[in-house]
Amino acid sequence: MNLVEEWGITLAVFLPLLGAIVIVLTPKGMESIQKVLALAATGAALLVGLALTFAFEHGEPGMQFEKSLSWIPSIDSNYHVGIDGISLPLLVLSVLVCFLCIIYACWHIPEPGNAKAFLALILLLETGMNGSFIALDLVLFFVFWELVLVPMYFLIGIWGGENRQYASIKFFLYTLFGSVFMLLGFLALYFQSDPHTFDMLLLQESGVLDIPAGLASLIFGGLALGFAVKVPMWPFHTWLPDAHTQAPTIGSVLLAAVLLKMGTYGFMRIAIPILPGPAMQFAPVIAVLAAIAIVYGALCCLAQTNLKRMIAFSSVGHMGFVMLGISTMTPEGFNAAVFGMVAHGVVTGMLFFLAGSIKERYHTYEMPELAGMGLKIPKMAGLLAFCAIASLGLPGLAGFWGEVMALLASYQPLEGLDPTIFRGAMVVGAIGTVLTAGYFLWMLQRVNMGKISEKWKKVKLADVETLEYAAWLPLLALILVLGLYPRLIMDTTTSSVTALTETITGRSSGDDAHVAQVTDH
Amino acid sequence: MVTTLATAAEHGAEVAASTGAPLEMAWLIPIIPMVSAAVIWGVGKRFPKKGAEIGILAMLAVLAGALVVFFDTIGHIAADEGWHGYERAVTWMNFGPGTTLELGFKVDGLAAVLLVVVGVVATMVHLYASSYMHDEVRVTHFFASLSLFTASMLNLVLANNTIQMLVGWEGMGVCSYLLIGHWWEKHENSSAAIKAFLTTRVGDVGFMLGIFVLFWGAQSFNVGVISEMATAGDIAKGTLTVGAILLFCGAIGKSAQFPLHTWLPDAMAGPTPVSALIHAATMVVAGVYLVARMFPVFAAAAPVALEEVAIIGSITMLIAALLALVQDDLKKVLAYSTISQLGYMIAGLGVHAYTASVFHIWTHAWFKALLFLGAGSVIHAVHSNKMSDMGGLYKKMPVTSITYIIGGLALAGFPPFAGFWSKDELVLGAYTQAMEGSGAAMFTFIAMLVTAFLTALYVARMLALTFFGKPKYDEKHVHPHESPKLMIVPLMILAALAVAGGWVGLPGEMNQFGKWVHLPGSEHEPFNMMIAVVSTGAALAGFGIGWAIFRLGKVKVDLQKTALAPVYKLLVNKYYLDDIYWKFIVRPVRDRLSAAAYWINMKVLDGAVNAAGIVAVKTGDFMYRDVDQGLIDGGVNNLAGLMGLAGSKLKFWQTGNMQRYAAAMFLGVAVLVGAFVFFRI
Amino acid sequence: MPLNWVLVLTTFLFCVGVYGVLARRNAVIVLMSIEIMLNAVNLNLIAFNGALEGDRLIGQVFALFVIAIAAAELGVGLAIVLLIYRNSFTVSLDEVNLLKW
Amino acid sequence: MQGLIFLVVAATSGFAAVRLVTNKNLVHAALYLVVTLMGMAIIFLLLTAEFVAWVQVLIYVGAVIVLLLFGLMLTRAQIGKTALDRQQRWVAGPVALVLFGVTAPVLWRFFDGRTISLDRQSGNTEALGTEIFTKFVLPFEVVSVLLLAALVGAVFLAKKD
Repeated sequence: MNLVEEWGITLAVFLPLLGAIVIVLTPKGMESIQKVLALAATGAALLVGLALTFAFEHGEPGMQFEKSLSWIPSIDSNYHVGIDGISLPLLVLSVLVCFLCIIYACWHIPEPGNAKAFLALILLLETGMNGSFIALDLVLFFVFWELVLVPMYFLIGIWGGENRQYASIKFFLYTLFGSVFMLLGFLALYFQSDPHTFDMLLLQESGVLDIPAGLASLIFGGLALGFAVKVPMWPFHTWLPDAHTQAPTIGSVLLAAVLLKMGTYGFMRIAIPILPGPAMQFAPVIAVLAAIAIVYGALCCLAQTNLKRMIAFSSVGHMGFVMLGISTMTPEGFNAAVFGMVAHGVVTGMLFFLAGSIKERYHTYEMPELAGMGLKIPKMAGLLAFCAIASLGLPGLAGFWGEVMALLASYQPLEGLDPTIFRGAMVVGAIGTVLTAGYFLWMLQRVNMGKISEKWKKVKLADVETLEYAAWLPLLALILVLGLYPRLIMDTTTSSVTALTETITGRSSGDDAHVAQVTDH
Repeated sequence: MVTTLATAAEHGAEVAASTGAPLEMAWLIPIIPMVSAAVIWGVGKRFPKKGAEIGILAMLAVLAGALVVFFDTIGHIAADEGWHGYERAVTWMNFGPGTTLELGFKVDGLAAVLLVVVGVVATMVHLYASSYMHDEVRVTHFFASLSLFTASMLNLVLANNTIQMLVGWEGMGVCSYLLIGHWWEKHENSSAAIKAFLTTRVGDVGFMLGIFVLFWGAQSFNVGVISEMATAGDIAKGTLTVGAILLFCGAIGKSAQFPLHTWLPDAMAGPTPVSALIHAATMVVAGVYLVARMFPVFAAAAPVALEEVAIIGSITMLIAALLALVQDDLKKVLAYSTISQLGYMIAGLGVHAYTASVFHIWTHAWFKALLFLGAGSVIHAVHSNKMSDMGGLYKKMPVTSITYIIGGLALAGFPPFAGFWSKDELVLGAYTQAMEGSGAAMFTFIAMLVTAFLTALYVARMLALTFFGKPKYDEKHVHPHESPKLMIVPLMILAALAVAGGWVGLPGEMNQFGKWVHLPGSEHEPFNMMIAVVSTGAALAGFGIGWAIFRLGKVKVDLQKTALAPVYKLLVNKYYLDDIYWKFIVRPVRDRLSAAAYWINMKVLDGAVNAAGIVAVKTGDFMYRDVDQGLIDGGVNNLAGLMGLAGSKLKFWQTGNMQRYAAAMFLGVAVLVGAFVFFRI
Repeated sequence: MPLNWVLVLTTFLFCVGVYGVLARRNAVIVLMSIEIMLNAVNLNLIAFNGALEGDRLIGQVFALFVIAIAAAELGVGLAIVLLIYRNSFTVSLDEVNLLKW
Repeated sequence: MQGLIFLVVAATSGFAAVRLVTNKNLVHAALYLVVTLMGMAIIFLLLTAEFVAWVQVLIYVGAVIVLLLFGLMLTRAQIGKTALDRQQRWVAGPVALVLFGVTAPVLWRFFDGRTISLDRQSGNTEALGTEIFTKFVLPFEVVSVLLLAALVGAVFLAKKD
């Protein structure tokens, strides 16, 4: 256990990298060996993640398994890592989804092949993603954050769909554009703090208390822009449908399940606790944008005929719920956000898997051509229906709690925020749930139901295969388990998000009475 | 926090004080069908009847459990007048530091009555369906969904908190969706399923928001806590009113009240057993149950919230009864009749007739389930839904006919059938309130009497057209015969209940039901002979006129040719509500608004991104080609030339020539250095 | 010797190199121009090394490194030019537009 | 005296550099490069950097020029008077002038009054060697690896497959 506590999170991050290096060293063409290596690396990371979960003191608000090693002494940047109740679920989600993606890759490597490069890039991607969730140093965070871009760029650009060049460059430049502002924000934080530091926890405690309000808002704006592009918040979302649609199945799954969460995580780990004052100022804006995103995403989904693109747009709406939860600044809202992130990762990741497997069979994402899938491949259709229903927020399945808690929290945002705006956002978001149900049901009607089109009547298609089941069953089980037993996540997060809210109230007003009121529901 | 937790604790202690063993196990009742649903989905296909037998077994277990719980409950009630019920809960999760959500169950008279209703009807429907659906496609899925539906309904009934109710509520919604769309090869059926889900979901938004409002008012999801605080006046009246009205929106959707009632007739696209179970006896009364469960909130929010409830219910019962008059589809007659009867229950709650409304749930379940199953038997025999294809079936299928007629008479409200007793109490409740000077109650009272008349009228029409007169079906090809035993037996059991089910609520000291389901503050009115006579008179008049028109042919009325033609047209078109929703809400949102949003996405937002990218990439070239070469060096010869130049140059902005890029770079460096030094930025 | 003199010379040489890089179409000449720019930089390093009056010779060490790297760069650069020439029979930069996408 | 030599050499190499980038004959351009580089070597000597100066002569005037001439010959560029300009003069000229116009005054103003001390009597090769092989030994090794890599890369690129 000591190994886990001391080096667990480091292992979770760098085991995949090690795997990637080993895979690169293997000769070309030995696909099965490369697959086994990739499975071993991600599986080891998953085991470490599970061990961490068991070693973790659930219910403790602070950082655990902290580790700080000197890294770049000249700017006082350290290899400082640690996890708390907010990062643990995301880390576990990341290692799990990566492992399942590798299983799926064993079933099928997309065109134009080259398993070696494909697997190595996924492993590299996993390192970046895991690293982002554990970094407690801004420079370290930034390195991991940017590390994610490169493999994803190649995954889209090489193994993507017809329009992959455009999508990959757009993805890369857009996110890079956002991270430039984020980096400027980091540098500003460094120079404004006294003593100069990149350490998130130090910055949170004492770092930037006395900076002028205008500058603080500016810094927050920069950070928020960087994170918002990644989330993506409306109106910075336009890279997402293209990237999702063009990416290979595994790329879409990882994008949806983990990458988007880095943005929302950034808000909760960096932007809000370090700059709570500006966060309170910006919260109504975020809430309004989130409400817009919910309805807007749903409307755009209604306009789609392409299955995968529709799922991509649904992410805009779902991340809107997450952002709505964050904007309330209450423990309920933050809980909703973390839960929503995990649920969205599981459900939408699963939907992308399904879309990919459907494409493997039908060679198209166009819904009219898929009609009658329920007759052709009933198991696949059943899974699609299950995931669609989970995604539209049916109670008892994973998608529900994030949405309902976000809406619940926005009825009563943190003291100091204007409840009227948030209640308006709540109503709009609630209407969004109807639209969400609408597009998913119409999708099911067009895809699953109806009669089989002439083109496919005579063709025999394979239903869900064993390896696909292997990759999907954990996710399907999670959808159900999270829906029925939400404590699985809540017990871990609640104390941490409560501490987060206390940071905000303690820092933005400096008044202890507020803290007492907020916690005293 | 401290106060509310203490309240919850006291509350729990109080209700837990007087308990017996059977009640402690009540939580198992919803678990049984849930497990059975999972089993059917998993391995049901391998069974000889494709999973039906598992469902039936589970339902029998549910029924047994429900009866045990029921009798235990009434035993408690008999022993102790002030018994509030039994409640147990575990923590489901903590939303935040002080916001706890429980997973629990609560058994009191109301829940016990509903348990019996669900248990009996579900069992009958399963038995019936195992024969009715025998040769159909996807039988396994059918029975799994039925089981899951039953689990959701039972969960709703037993839930001790609002969120758990929402879970059951939405679970029923999705099962209803799956079952309405059972024959989804046909587009109409899947569309009806979607319509049902979305329409009720509109109401659910209100329900959900109502839960939130009440939660922040009471700091609890617990039904008991909310009710107590509402009654004690611990929640602001404004909050209560908003919360109650929002909750009622949920009931409007689920119980198919005006203006969201339009989904229920379309839901008849599903198999008939589904209509009997879900769209007559159980799911659609969930809205009524919700209002009854949260009645202290509504009562505390009176008069606004309650009057709204009464008026909506009254409008619904009237317009639906009128619609039932002109339907040709047997199931649609029953569907509108269901809407109308639900209006009765809702309006009854609105006029404080709490016990009477729940009593009507109880009686309505028996005769309406009976009518639907009977209709299924008829449809099975003549292979058509339309009454214009039936007639004279009395001789061919006597058992179905007799049971059906019993159901019809119970629906029309003739003594001593079940429907009479509950309807009479409802009318009496409205009358009492009206006499106290409530305008809304007066409206309700009149609406109830008119509806009683109309109900009897369409029942007469339905019975006459279906079972009497000359056969209208194609006698060469269709040979109606009595249905198999498995379908007949449930009919007979339900018929017995439709006759005798109301006798538990006989007026006066005999009234057991009033003791089972009782809410302090909504007292039971003593029997009033005048009201009973008036309402029975209305029903008799309606039935007489109907029988005269449709059976005996004494009065010839051709609605389409008299002055009533516009009315007829209005009714046939269902008040154009469907058209309005379709044309002004669904189509604009689904097709146009979404297209507009997508257009904005692609042209404005995405366009801006792309434009920014292009501009950034090509500014350097623009400076050279168009400013330097185009304007200064080349000069502008004429406007047309400029246009052409611009067009052609725009195309070649990007030359890929690295020297030009390098030039731009060096120039940039020079400019930056200059700026830094000379302007000391 | 005044530092200014040397600085003006190096700036001049550097700008001449820039001009050559930008204006000439022959890749080999462009490479020569780059050498001139590098040399200007070297001269700068040495001049500052002298002007800053330290005991150490860091500027000269850097100049040596620059020379070494310039040699490497030139080797690779010429190899690329040869490669381009072999593929397209030209070394004119206006006919080489690999950066266009 | 040193100032005078500097001015003369500077003028010569500056002129040669300008001719290099403007003349039309490729071989002449290479010869002008020799002049420029030799001038630079002389200035290095003037500034008491004799080791660097000799390295300059050996590597640049010796090796690099030869390499460039080989390059010219191997690419069979038109040797003789051909239009070597890209008609880009009007971009390149202003850019270079602006760069000079901006940078030179800035440097002049900032470093006005500083002088380069030329009073070292003995050679400094030993000091330079000490510097490289003590403080800069790692970069030195890295550079050697770089050279090796460049060598391999150049061979790989230029070899005919």
